[in-house]
Amino acid sequence: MIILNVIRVYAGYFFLIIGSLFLFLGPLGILRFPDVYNRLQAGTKSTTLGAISALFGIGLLEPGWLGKIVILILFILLTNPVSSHAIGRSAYRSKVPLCGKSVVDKCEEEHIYKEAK
Amino acid sequence: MRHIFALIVVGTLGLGLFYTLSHIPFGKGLSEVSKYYVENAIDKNDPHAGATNIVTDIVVLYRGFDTLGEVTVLFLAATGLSVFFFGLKKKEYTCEPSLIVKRGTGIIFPFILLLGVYIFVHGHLTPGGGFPGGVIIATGVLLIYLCCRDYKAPHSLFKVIEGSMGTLFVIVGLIGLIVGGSFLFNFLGAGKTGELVSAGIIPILYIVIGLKVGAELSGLVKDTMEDV
Amino acid sequence: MIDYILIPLVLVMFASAISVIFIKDLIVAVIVTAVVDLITVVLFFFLQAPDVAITQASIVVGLTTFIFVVAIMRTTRKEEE
Amino acid sequence: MIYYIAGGGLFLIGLYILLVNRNLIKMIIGLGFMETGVNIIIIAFGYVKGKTAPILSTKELINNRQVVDPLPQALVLTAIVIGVAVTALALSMVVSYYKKRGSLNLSKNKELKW
Repeated sequence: MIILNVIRVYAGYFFLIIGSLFLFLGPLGILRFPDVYNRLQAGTKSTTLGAISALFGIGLLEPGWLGKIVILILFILLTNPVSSHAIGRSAYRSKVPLCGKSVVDKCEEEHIYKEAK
Repeated sequence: MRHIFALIVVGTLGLGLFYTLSHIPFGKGLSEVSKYYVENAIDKNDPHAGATNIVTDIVVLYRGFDTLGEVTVLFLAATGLSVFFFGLKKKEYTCEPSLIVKRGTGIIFPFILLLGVYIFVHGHLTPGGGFPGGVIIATGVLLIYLCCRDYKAPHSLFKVIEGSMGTLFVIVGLIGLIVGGSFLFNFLGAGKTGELVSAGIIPILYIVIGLKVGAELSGLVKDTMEDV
Repeated sequence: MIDYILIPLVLVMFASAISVIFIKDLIVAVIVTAVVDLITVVLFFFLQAPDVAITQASIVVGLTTFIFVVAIMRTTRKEEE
Repeated sequence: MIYYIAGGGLFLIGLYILLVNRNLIKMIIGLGFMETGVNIIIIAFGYVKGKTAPILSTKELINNRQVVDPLPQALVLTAIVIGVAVTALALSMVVSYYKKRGSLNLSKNKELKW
């Protein structure tokens, strides 16, 4: 029983470290990447994973909070991709240019936003 | 020239502020009035007490008349805003929102309403109250407006809720005047501390305030987002 | 002890507030204002006032920003000299 | 102590924005900063070191009553709501002014000078 508790605590610390690492890498990507779409990628994906694993680590350290934390994780999974999708779509519709090194533009290829360009 | 003048004014005022604030001790004891509030917070014999949250106790019971005036000021501001915005054309949107945003909003919207209602129903037990709850409900209505261009909010329903809730506030106060001798008297008693149905008229008044503020600000959102 | 942790937060708040003077795009200025108000929410929370923090977070950061954005939509976005 | 500095500094920055800028929306932003700074100072007056928030949720708190001052929090709760009402009304007046003049810049209005 004690060994199970020790494993739980160390797994909690591990998830916390993973979460804070990804939360650190997200703003770094926002600083380093060239245009809006790449920055959106860095800002959304890394913060989603970072927040989820940090919350899960806290839930492992304090097992009483695990129910609430599952609800929080579901909420983040629901809202974060939707909002970043809305930002990226509106940026494309308002003709924010892609960076010069981009090789593919699927939206233009499939003529989805033909009138926007 | 203007910058130099502004810097002189701000610097003088800053020195005065620094001098004054350095003479006020930080983190010392309570004032006399607050001692009365804190010591009589959960007291079975005092009709003015009962809520676990002392701030709610002060806002709704000790200063209930002030809260009535506050609600009135918010109502006047919303009315003034809709008067000034009347007849202005809004911008034409060129595209429809995508499917993902629409479905996501459809899933999220009931939970936003639930959160708002939770915040103002539990106002006497946990932090929160009528005003944040009402604003969160209005935020849900705003989300619906952002994702559906053709949505028309039921404006007459908002008006009916707002007016009837305002009347109900005054009626609760008048019942207190008849029963206990003062406006907004807590005629239901303190009840058992820590339960949902306790603290007398505080939950009733916070539900009234929350619905009124929510309907008011939803009407404001409707006025600003639609062609009037 | 907690006061020293708050010093960088307060410095960020002052920098954002001062940068409102130099920003010419009014939408960006409003977003920076929301950042300043969000930092004050943290200050209220550390001052043991959760009631005020929740009210500030919902009313000032949410509603006021919305009203500012609507007003800028009805007027101009750029600040002219 | 950092709270006094934060509140006072925010008040002074808001006053500076109000004095320097001639754009109406930025002036209203400065007004909001002044209001928020004053709120922080008032809340900081009621803070007592080592005590918790004024919510009597546990048995220990009900017996001891070791809480911070609840009165400034109640006052600031009112002030925030009034502040958003003032801001909304001022912005609607700005929109009305823009409809009449076609500019947000206050120094382009020559009729106020004498």
